[in-house]
Amino acid sequence: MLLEITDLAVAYGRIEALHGISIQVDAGEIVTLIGANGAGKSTTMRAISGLRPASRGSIIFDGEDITNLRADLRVTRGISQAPEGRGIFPGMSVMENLDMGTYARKDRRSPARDADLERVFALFPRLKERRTQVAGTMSGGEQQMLTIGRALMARPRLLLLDEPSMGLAPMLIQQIFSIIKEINAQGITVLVVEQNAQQALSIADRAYILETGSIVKSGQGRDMLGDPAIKAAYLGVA
Amino acid sequence: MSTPDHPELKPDAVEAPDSILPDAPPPSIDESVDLPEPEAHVSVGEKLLEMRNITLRFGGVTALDGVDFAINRGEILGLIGPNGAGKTTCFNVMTGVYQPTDGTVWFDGKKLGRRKKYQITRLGIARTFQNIRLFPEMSALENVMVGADARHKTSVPGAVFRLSPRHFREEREGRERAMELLRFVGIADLAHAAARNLPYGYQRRLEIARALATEPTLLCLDEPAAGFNPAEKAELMDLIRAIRDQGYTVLLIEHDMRLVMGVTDRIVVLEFGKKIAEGTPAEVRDNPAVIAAYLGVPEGEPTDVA
Amino acid sequence: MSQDTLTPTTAPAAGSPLLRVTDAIAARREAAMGSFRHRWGGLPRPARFVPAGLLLLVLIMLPVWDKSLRESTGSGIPVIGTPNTSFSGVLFLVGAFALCAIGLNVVVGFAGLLDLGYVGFYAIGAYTVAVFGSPSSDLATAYPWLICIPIGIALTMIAGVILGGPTLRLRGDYLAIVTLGFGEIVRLTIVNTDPLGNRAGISNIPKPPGEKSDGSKLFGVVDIAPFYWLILALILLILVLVSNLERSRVGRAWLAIREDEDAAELMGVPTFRFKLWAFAIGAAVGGLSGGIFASRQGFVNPDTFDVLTSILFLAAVVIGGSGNKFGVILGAVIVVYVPERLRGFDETLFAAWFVVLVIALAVTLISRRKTLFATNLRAAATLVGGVLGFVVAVGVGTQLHSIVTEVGTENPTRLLVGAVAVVLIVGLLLVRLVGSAQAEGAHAAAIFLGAFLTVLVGAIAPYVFDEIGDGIQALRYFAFGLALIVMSVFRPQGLLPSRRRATELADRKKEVAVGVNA
Amino acid sequence: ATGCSSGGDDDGDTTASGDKACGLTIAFVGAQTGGEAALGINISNGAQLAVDQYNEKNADCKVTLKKFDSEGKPEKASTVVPEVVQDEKIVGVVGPAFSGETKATGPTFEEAGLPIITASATNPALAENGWKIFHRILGNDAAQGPQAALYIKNDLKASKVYVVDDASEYGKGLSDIVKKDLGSVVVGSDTVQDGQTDFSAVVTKIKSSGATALFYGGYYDEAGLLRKQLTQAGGQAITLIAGDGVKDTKFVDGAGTAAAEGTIVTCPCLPPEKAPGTFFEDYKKAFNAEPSTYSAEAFDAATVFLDGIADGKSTRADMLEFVKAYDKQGITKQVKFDAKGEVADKGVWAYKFEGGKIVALKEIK
Amino acid sequence: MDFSALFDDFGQLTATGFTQGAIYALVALGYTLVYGVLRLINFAHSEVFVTGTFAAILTLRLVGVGADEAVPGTVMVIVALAAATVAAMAASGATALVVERVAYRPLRKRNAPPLVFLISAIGASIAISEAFGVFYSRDNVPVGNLIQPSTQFEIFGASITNQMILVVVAAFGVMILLDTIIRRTRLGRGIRAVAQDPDAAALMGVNKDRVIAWTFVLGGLMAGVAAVLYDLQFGVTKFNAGFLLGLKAFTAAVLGGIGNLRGALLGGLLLGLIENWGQAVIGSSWRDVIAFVFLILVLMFRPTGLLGESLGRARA
Ligand SMILES: Nc1ncnc2c1ncn2[C@@H]1O[C@H](COP(=O)(O)OP(=O)(O)OP(=O)(O)O)[C@@H](O)[C@H]1O
Ligand SMILES: Nc1ncnc2c1ncn2[C@@H]1O[C@H](COP(=O)(O)OP(=O)(O)OP(=O)(O)O)[C@@H](O)[C@H]1O
Ligand SMILES: [Mg+2]
Ligand SMILES: [Mg+2]
Repeated sequence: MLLEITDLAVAYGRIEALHGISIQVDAGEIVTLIGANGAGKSTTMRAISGLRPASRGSIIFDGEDITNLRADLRVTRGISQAPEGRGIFPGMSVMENLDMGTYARKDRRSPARDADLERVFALFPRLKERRTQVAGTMSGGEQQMLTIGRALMARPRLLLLDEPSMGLAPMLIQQIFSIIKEINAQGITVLVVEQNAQQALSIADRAYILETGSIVKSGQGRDMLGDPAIKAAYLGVA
Repeated sequence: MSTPDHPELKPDAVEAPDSILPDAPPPSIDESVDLPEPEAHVSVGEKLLEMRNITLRFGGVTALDGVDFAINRGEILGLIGPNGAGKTTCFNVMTGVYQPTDGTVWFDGKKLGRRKKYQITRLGIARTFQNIRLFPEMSALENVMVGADARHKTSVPGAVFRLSPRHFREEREGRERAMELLRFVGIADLAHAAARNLPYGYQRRLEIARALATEPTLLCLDEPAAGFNPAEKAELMDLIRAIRDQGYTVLLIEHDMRLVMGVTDRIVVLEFGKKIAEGTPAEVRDNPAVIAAYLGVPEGEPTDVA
Repeated sequence: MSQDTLTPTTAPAAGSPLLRVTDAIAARREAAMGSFRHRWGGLPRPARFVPAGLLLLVLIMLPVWDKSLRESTGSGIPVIGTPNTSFSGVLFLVGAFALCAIGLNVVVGFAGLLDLGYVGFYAIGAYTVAVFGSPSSDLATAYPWLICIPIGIALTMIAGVILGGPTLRLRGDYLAIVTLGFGEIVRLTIVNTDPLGNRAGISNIPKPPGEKSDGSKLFGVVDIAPFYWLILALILLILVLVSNLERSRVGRAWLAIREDEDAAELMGVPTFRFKLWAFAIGAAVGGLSGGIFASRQGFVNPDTFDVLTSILFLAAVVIGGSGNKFGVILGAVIVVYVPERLRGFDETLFAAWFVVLVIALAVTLISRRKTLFATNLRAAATLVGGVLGFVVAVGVGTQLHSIVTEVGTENPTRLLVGAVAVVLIVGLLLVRLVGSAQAEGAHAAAIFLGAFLTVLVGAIAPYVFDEIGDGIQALRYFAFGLALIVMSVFRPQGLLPSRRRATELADRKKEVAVGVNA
Repeated sequence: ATGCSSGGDDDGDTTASGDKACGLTIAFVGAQTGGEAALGINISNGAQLAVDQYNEKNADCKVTLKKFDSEGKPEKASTVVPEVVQDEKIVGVVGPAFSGETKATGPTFEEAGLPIITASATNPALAENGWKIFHRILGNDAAQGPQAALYIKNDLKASKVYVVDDASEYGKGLSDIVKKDLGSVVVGSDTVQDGQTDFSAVVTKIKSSGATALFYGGYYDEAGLLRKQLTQAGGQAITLIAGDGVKDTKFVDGAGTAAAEGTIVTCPCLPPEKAPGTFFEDYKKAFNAEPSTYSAEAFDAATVFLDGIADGKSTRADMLEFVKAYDKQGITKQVKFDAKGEVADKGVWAYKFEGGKIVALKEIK
Repeated sequence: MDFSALFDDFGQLTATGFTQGAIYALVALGYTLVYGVLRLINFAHSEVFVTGTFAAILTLRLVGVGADEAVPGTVMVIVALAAATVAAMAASGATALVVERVAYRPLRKRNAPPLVFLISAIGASIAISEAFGVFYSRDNVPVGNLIQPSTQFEIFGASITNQMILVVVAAFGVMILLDTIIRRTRLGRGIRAVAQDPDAAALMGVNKDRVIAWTFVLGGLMAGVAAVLYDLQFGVTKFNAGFLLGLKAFTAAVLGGIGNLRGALLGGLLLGLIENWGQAVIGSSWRDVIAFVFLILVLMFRPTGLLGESLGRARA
């Protein structure tokens, strides 16, 4: 088991957003987390990447308890998050942004880094074309690619994607999901949060459903797609 | 509460996505609220806003390139296009955030020209934002009252010394109207909660209420469904329809095709700052240019990224 | 993501043990305050007026009380009276600052505009009264006071508009430096302009009319109390007017501007015009305060209106609780009164400080809504622990005191360093302990530490500082600087935060550079 | 005056003589903290020394010196002074130290009838307010200015003089008088800012004006820096002449010994080493520093009141009368006040910085 | 108004203004660095600088360069200068670090509103400056005689002294170094990343606290260099010397576009020049008025300073 979350609670001030959730992610899996607005998906992601402290429970990554570890140290352990919305550095060029991805790597001057760069460029040719463009002037979709590419440059073992398809045009959405599969095929474990539940469930090995801060259901992705209750609530199929 | 035509809005149909306020009711639209009629009473179908040959350049980037389209009174017009096509920029031109490099915007028979942003709002264009921009520390009610204040006239000395009865009348009316609107979008129970503490979906509703409070003729919604799940989107569709039914004209930017196709009367498609198509949802859906640029092939090979 | 920077980190884990303690205390007091506010708001109107009226009465009576005590016992009001300076004079200065703080609060607290040059308006108000009112000014119009004050208000308002016009389009910190520059420009212009008296200043500034029953002037130079009452009355008046504004369309517009200027404009708020109004109103209040100040003093010179004064105005607003009218008055009290109070140190002050500490902690304990029994037990434990701590501390302090006295002032610096080291070590140990111990232990420890520290400092300080400067006075501003830091850390939201600010979290929303296209 | 016993006659071990007033207080009003504290402390130390010496001799009947900190600011002073005048034990005030605060608080002292002797506020206008309580134990700027001009003309024989002031009431007043008296030899003038450290623009202007002498009206802080930068800039040699505000060895700290060399200061004060008695050594011993500007004047001012107390003057009215009638040799001069409260002996001396020390040259006549 | 002074001495005024501007610029860098990262006017930076001036003076005394000694030999000058510089940089850097730890970090941890940082900073500024005043001296503190200024060459009627050359060359050198650090090194990238988006930076493995601390230290080190140059240039320091200089340096930073390193340089130099030219025309006592009026004029036309902001975020 790569990631094991037990009874995790997270609070914003006096408001508890997560009431003790438990999630497991095995190495090599794609796991998706779906739920309504404000259910606590992003909060979960932030807790895993260390941007929000846990008020209860534990997060164990690869056998090590990282519950109280600083965010930047988690990156060193191999957790990389592509945050919700625009998480790019708008004033840096595309190349500089990608280089930021290697910030915590020990081998950031080695050929391995160059190989990773090639891999990202292979996944997103558009980034290669625009490598000198200032990231802030890129379109929403390109920024999203950059966010994902940058997370990959960290050579993570666990990739956290928070709503990678938000605000993207329909055509790009399809692309993003095939890219996630591709990334996973290269051996990276992926935990993805999506509103586009249909697509997410169809690529995921397993899925968790989050409602108002608690896990209400979990299971195989394909099974969930067929679940009528889930269909009604999250797939918009009446 | 909810009317029979909108079964999705029954309280038990949706889970309340709310962990802060466990006993808050799920969002529901109270259509018994009678919104004040928009100011101009001209028959439906006449042109309300016209973008005439609008061009906008930022340095080297041409964000809008001779865009021409019109919004008719009383319709819901969809504005779609790939990322970076210039949709939000269109909103920004209409609301005075940007001055077009070339071309004119006509609204309600007047040129917008170099009017200030707040003057345009007072003319009757209101909007919401792609990234929510509420006044986070103010309560929901106050947020809406700020919108309503756009129509109020109490001067600063008047407010300091409280000499004129108008001040009291306006305060009372503004409050009542704001409550009404909150009821309309279904969050009246949260009127006194700070906007920042509202769940995401409610914040979007609050933005719509605030925009409506300015008594606009034209309401512009920028990706109101971003980050909503399909069930929530369906609910939003009903809200938008209800707004139109009250006599407002609506301009909608949205990437969710089910929502766009389901709710709009007409659609304008932009790509690279140019209009590439315009027509009914059905026409646009089948337009090969739109499919190539935007919709993509239903299930299949990756197309070039816009 | 940005959302996170908007959130409070009251969750555990972050920060040092000390921070954790202060956080815990703050959170608890917050809860107490919240419930206080709730209960207070729930009271019927008349019931709310009674304590307010009583407070006002006490405020009015302060100088009288001080005077009569002085006549009978030779020293002023214990604990709060100010040594080595006139109590009613200090009260007046506090009032003048409070008035400025109220005005500045309109600009900073309501409209969210950072103004570091507010003293410029204060100066313009003061100088208008001086130039128009004084027979010895170059203008020599010698208008009576009642005419000078309105002229002063009008001129400062105009100055506000003149400053605001070209600069209000600037954002945040750019506005701050420009306003700071404005304040300096005003001061230096006075310094360099002959008709304004240069640095020599202008004297013979008129005083308000009025006579006492014995025919002497009501507003004199020795008895400052009438000026204090005058400024108190003006504060009340301005408070009413400002509250009117706050609870109106204008107040809402200011808040909206503060929260998100672009969005406000797009919602139909003429942001520029309202910002200008905020500036003008703030300026007018500052001008009024300056005018009264000038006539109280009878003399003005530009040195009074330096950057530091501007900063103190701002400190009053922020420390008191930006956005809360009463908070900023409290801020003015702290900024003006505390350094004045520190002109002398005595046992009554220690004792009072200590009593306040114990009571505050007991109250916060009580306010935790537990069972009555447990609550009382805790409060009692705190009180007993506190008293014990005090006794021990006084014992140690007295002992040290006599040692110091015996050793004399041979090498006071070394003694001080030693003492500070001891306190630090004890303190660190206690804090470590507190980090893990139960809340009661924490309180007792905090009380002990606090009492120990104060008594110790009180015991040694006079001997040490006799050498360095002249008594504790010399350290006033050093202590004041430290106090600013401590207060910022301890209560970032201000002493009496506005309802909004109470919940407000670090709101450095990322300004979206242009427009609303985020 | 009757019963005017000199302090030296009284030995501490004898019982209090009947005509001494006991338990009285002399107040000092001036800066003790803040940016202006240095000068204020010079003065309060001088007064302190006088009081300490008095108490040593009269251990049975001590006088207290109470220091009131005005921070040199009129608004603080005008808050402090009502407190001073309300303390009935206070029969005399040394100070206020600066002209501004004196201007602001004069009416208050006047109303309370509390005699004040300032040892440092030299603005001439102060004596023109008709305050009966006002006394000044040193010559004012009006007395000093013409003498400074005289020295520049007669002794330095400078044909081109540049005049700079610091915009302060004192500095501007003094240099205006000098400018007027010098007339056409003045080739240019400028005003610098309080607290300024970079004088490059002024230096450039002075140099290119061809002046060989510079009169500076202001205090030693800025003067020292100006002097140093003037020297560093090279070019023609320029002699600096300044008023008493510069007469302080701290001037050398700013200028450096080399640059300070030869600087002339005028002062309506007697050279301290010329002071009779052991003032210089006593001061050094008591405060671990050499007496500085106005320390000796403050000593004299305090001595006036102490003499009054020794003479049994225990009310302000008596004290005021005593001060008005006072006529005795102090350490700086013969102390005697005229009707306006100005000291009668306004002898202005020229001093010169030599090897970092201030050396008296001569009395300017 | 006296334009003749400006024309007659234009060269000299320019040279001295440039020197003064170089010092402004060095101090301005500290403001700009911290502002760029934290969006915070570090009001205590002026005292960070003052600490450096004192450290340098005391070190000089320690190595035997007193105010009353003669100018030492060349080797000694270099040794003493190096020692003073190291000491000043260390002292300023340490002060900056302490200020960050004591006055800012606790506030950051509690997400205090920005205005509170300002007050805390002002508190730190008052406390440090008063500490020097109370515990050391309220008077001018002279610097040892280290360099005898002498004119090296004349250009356009301006005599350029060795001291001016030293100040300007050192200022530029240090600035180029800093610019390189920010642009080329990993720490620099970290600083820029935190400046643009602290949370995203954390997600890249950037230790925010360490980067912020380093930012303060870097600013402090610059201030240390500035302090030595200041000591050399003016030969004296004072407990409150930082106030006016800090104000000017901050003005310079804003003038150039706060958050922009090159802007700080440009702003500093420009301010030095404008002040000197302006003083020649309308008198030295208007010096600050000239500076601020110039600032206001510039901001009216370029609301984000001459070069705009860049360290933090370039426009999207
Ligand atoms: N910064 C914040 N301060 C206070 N409450 C917050 C904050 N961010 C989120 N919350 C609350 O925490 C809960 C969970 O929010 P979260 O962002 O994790 O939801 P989500 O599932 O990601 O929703 P979405 O689909 O909108 O992204 C919500 O109720 C939200 O209102
Ligand atoms: N202020 C600006 N400066 C420079 N370029 C800009 C600016 N604003 C927008 N652009 C560019 O204009 C183009 C149109 O942007 P716009 O935001 O209108 O797209 P959009 O259609 O709303 O896209 P999305 O679906 O991602 O919201 C983009 O290429 C963008 O980079
Ligand atoms: Mg989310
Ligand atoms: Mg858009």
